[in-house]
Amino acid sequence: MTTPLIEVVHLRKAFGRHRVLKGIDMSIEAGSSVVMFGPNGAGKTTFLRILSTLSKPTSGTVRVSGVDIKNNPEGIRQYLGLVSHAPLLYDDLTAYENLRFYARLYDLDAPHDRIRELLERVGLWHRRHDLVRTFSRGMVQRMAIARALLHNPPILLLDEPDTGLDPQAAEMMTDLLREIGGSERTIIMTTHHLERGLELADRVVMLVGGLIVFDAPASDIAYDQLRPLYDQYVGEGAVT
Amino acid sequence: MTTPLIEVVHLRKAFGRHRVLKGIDMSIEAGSSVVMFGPNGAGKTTFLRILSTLSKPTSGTVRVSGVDIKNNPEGIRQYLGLVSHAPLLYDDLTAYENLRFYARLYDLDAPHDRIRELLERVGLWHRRHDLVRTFSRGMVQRMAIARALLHNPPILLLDEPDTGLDPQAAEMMTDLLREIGGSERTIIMTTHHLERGLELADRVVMLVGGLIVFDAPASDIAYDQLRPLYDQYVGEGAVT
Amino acid sequence: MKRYLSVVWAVLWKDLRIELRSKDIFTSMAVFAVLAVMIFNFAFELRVPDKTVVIPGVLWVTITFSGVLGLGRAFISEKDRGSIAGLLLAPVDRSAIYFGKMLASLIFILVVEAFLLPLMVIFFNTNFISLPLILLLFLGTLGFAAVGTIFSGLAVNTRTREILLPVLLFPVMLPVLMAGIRATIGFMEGDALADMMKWFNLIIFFDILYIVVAYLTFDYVVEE
Amino acid sequence: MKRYLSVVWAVLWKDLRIELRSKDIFTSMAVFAVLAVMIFNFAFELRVPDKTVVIPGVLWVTITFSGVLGLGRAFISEKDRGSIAGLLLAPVDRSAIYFGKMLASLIFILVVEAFLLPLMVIFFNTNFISLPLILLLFLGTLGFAAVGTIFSGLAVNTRTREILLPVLLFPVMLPVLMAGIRATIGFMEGDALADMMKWFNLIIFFDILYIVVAYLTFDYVVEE
Amino acid sequence: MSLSRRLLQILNFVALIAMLIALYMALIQAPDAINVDPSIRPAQRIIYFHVPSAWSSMLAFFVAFVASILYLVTKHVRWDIWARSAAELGIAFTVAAIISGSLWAKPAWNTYWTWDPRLTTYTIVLLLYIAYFMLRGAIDEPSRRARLAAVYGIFAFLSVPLTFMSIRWWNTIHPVIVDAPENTSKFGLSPNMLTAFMVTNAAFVILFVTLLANRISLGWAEERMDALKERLNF
Ligand code: HEM
Ligand SMILES: Nc1ncnc2c1ncn2[C@@H]1O[C@H](COP(=O)(O)OP(=O)(O)OP(=O)(O)O)[C@@H](O)[C@H]1O
Ligand SMILES: Nc1ncnc2c1ncn2[C@@H]1O[C@H](COP(=O)(O)OP(=O)(O)OP(=O)(O)O)[C@@H](O)[C@H]1O
Ligand SMILES: [Mg+2]
Ligand SMILES: [Mg+2]
Repeated sequence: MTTPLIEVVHLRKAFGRHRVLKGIDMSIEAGSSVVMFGPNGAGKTTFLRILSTLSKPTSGTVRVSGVDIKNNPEGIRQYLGLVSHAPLLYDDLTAYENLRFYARLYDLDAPHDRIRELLERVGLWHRRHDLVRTFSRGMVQRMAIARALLHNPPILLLDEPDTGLDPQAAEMMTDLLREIGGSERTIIMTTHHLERGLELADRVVMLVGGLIVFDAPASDIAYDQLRPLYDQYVGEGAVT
Repeated sequence: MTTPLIEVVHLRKAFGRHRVLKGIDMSIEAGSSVVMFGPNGAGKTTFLRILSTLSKPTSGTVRVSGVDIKNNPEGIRQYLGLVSHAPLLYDDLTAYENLRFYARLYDLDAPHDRIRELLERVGLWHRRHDLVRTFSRGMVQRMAIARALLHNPPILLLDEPDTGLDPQAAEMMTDLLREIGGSERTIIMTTHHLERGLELADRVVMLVGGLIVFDAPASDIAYDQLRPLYDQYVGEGAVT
Repeated sequence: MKRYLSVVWAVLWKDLRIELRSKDIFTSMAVFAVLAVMIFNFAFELRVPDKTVVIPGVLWVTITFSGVLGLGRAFISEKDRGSIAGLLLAPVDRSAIYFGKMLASLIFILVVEAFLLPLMVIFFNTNFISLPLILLLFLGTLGFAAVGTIFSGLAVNTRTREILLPVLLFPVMLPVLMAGIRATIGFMEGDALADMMKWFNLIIFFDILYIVVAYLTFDYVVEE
Repeated sequence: MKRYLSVVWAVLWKDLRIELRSKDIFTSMAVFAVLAVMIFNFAFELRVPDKTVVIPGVLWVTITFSGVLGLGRAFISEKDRGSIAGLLLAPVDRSAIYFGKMLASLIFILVVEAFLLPLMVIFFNTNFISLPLILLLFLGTLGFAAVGTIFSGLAVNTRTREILLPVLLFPVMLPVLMAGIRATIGFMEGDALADMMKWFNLIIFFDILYIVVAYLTFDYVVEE
Repeated sequence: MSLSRRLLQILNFVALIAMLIALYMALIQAPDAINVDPSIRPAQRIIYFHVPSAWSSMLAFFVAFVASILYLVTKHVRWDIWARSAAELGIAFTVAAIISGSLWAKPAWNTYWTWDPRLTTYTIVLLLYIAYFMLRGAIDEPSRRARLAAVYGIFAFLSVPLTFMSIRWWNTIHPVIVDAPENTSKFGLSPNMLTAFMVTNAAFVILFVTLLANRISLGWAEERMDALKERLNF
């Protein structure tokens, strides 16, 4: 058996006395799409922030291609694309300028063509010279997706990427995600939209109160069994 | 026929040269729930912001109970509850303090009991002494809903109130909305989650490119006809 | 009226609460005042024969500086999570919001002054504090907070900030500052109180003017 | 190396672009600088026999204070939409981000100085500008921007935020500030350039020290 | 555990002896200074407290500086405890030096305080470390607090040597002993005084090391208590 692309071992994270992740073990094969469900405050965002190197775990390790991300964060960041709750954009730059800036940070060749391609895909090319400040919520979210995909990263960490997107934009996003990175693209995504999540997933994980309580291939789960399953594992789902 | 609760007449709004609302006419009866769909950038948020008196129209009028909101914004604000894209909370106050502050602004009697009731409903009572800064996205959204309902407003303007809520919290919200304000509560809500919207609506409106292209009682629309209908009216749905 | 005052109080309480949350804010201000005075001390030490001559300048510059620092923050908490809109939705005359925020700014600057004055007495080794001076400082600060708060509000409104803030703040504050400095110099030189009534009157006149104009215009500043 | 420089340039360009849009930082710095000079000018006019004695002090104090104002905002645009995280995700040595932001701050302060100098010449009616003075100012500002940028990153991570910045920055900056003032006094009194080499050397020494230490520690400041 | 506690006790004892010796050297063994006015000769003996305090404070800040670097390199809490313990002691010694200096200044310069560059730079050092603790106080999360404080601890130390150099570079009224020979004429110490001076300095270094060791073990106890609180969800 080959080493999995991403290995998470005994991952814990506490903010002060508040323990958020209570020991997560997980390994993710290259090319798979993992979708993570869980109630508000379960720790999904915290988990993705640690994978993205933005936050450091209290204990435990994360290995990407066998390398501890602590040891070579710069090298790993090249391969990551992140859609987070915040769009990571500058209000006072235009759509084009924002992507131009990130293209420089990622040292892209032919940035103009790539920016144009993405802005066209997310339907914002004709608005490229408007400040992000003036965009509607869904438009900002489209920008956030374009930003994350700019450097064509093989690993995508998507934290509720579909929020604020209209139904057609959500489909556009699904298509975009299918195309990006070829057969080797690996996706870890959270969403509260169970059906949409299942559609994209080939593995479903449920995170509740900082622990993984469910983990199964998506093919095992029938579409209309999803909600009962969710309720069963998540329980009453009060915030923890 | 009685005068409708809210009357919108020839409403237009432009930001500089960019015309966002291109003449909206609409009247809403007391006690009804209007759900508004539309692609990103259609002008839904702009519309709700004008109704909430936060933004001024370029031309046209909005009357609530026959009174132009221009003439008595303070009087009307008392009756409005708004969930907007931004949660309208202070990061450096605790959950309880945030609501306490708004209770003062709205001059509530027995604020403590009301705050407790709402925080329990949204599942955050045990986190009431934590700063909003440390809340997860869904928890912040729950707070935003609690804040909007605090003064038990008869008119609710809800701009994608379900974003970031987990499935159970979304149901909790639906229940809450059904209870609030008694039979006279009027809701104008936008959402991209068509099914959830239809569930709450007794009238469905579609806004595309600053114009209302569809307006019908919810009872006329079959659940599984909704998406085709949406696609039909919204068209290819590029951002405008 | 009671309703109006309770909103003023709610806004003031909220700003104070947010500031007090970081308990160290007052220590920071105190240390800041020490540092500012020390820097001045250094700056003028070798060249100015009698250091007390710089007191009026040092006093007003330090207040202006810490005031600008404080006022810049006045509306920052409101940008947090769009919370300014939350304020604007309150069913109340918006001037109540203005007065709440203005009082909060006023209190912060006054607290800094309360640290600054005794400190300067120690550093410059001259007791220049007197009741009229305290009154003068209070009046000057009042005008400063009145104008500063409304400009700080301008700064969060994207459309107006570029044009208005610098153009307005500077010429507007100058009369009060000048009168304050002149009067302080007068105190230091022991001028008769009667002679200085004109400065006091000037400041009071401008204070009233600022507050009235701010009261009338605040609504336009925050609306979109 | 080319990659590194291109990131420095990208960050610098971005900060300049945003600043040119909103002119926020620049206007608040410039307004403060003008106010401070005017206050000093008024304050000393009546009391100091020869106003030029206060020039070195006024010059450095004004630069320091308006500099802190500007530096306090250096990381504010990064908080807009969580964009600092966007920077931190870039696959690049984070010191490149530091240098980009440091150069941007340096440029803002230098621009303010370019306004301030002629202004002071007019107000104090003495032409004290000379090439060595400009060099001195540049060197002093360099150290200031170097430390200020990293401390600004420190301060945004604390509860007190901007208020803490001067408290952290001033005591650390004092060696450079003192040397700058002494050397400026030397210029004004026409001391031989050779005599003043020790001040220049001190400033250069600290500049290098600060930049090296900042280069080595920035990563720790921004990581979470 | 018990070994280190025993070592600590031995250290405490050694420090006590050293301080007693220092007291003897300063008050009895050392001769009166002959080159100062007879009326302030007793006050001159403050030198055996003042200078060691000042030097120990700088030693303490240096330890804090090194510990800060080690913290950033290793991220081990030990070095955070070291850094904050040493910085705290540094502040204590600084205050001791300032108070003793002030007491000496009254007879020698006829004022408790003057804005002489040495005195000013030293006050700035005090403010630097007050700022260090304010920074610590303004951050809640322990690991972030340790990390950012370490960065500041490094920067803060950069200007400490300047204080040491200030009397050597500026014309000040504050005396210099350790300097180029041509400047030492006025305040030279006689050989007997020099012995006392050296012994008291050595005693203060021992005192500093002892206090540091105690403070560090207290720091560990604090750390354990926090961990316990966390476990009990207190
Ligand atoms: C509050 C007032 C004072 C302060 C803050 C102060 C501070 C210091 C400091 C920080 C040092 C150690 C650094 C060094 O050795 O370079 C020092 C050393 C010393 N102080 Fe003071 N001092 C004060 C007053 C005095 C007075 C009044 C005298 C005597 C007239 C005095 C005599 C000395 C001597 C002889 C040394 C050793 C100098 C050397 O190392 O060469 N100090 N003082
Ligand atoms: N900086 C912080 N300080 C303290 N607690 C925090 C911090 N960040 C997150 N938390 C807490 O950690 C828990 C998990 O938060 P997280 O954002 O990971 O949840 P989530 O699963 O993403 O929820 P959501 O679905 O609402 O986005 C929450 O209880 C939250 O309050
Ligand atoms: N302040 C502004 N300045 C300029 N244009 C603006 C401003 N605010 C909104 N717009 C523009 O108005 C249009 C409508 O925006 P609005 O936020 O109302 O859309 P929306 O229907 O709420 O979309 P979404 O579903 O994405 O939230 C967009 O094209 C947007 O770019
Ligand atoms: Mg989340
Ligand atoms: Mg919207």
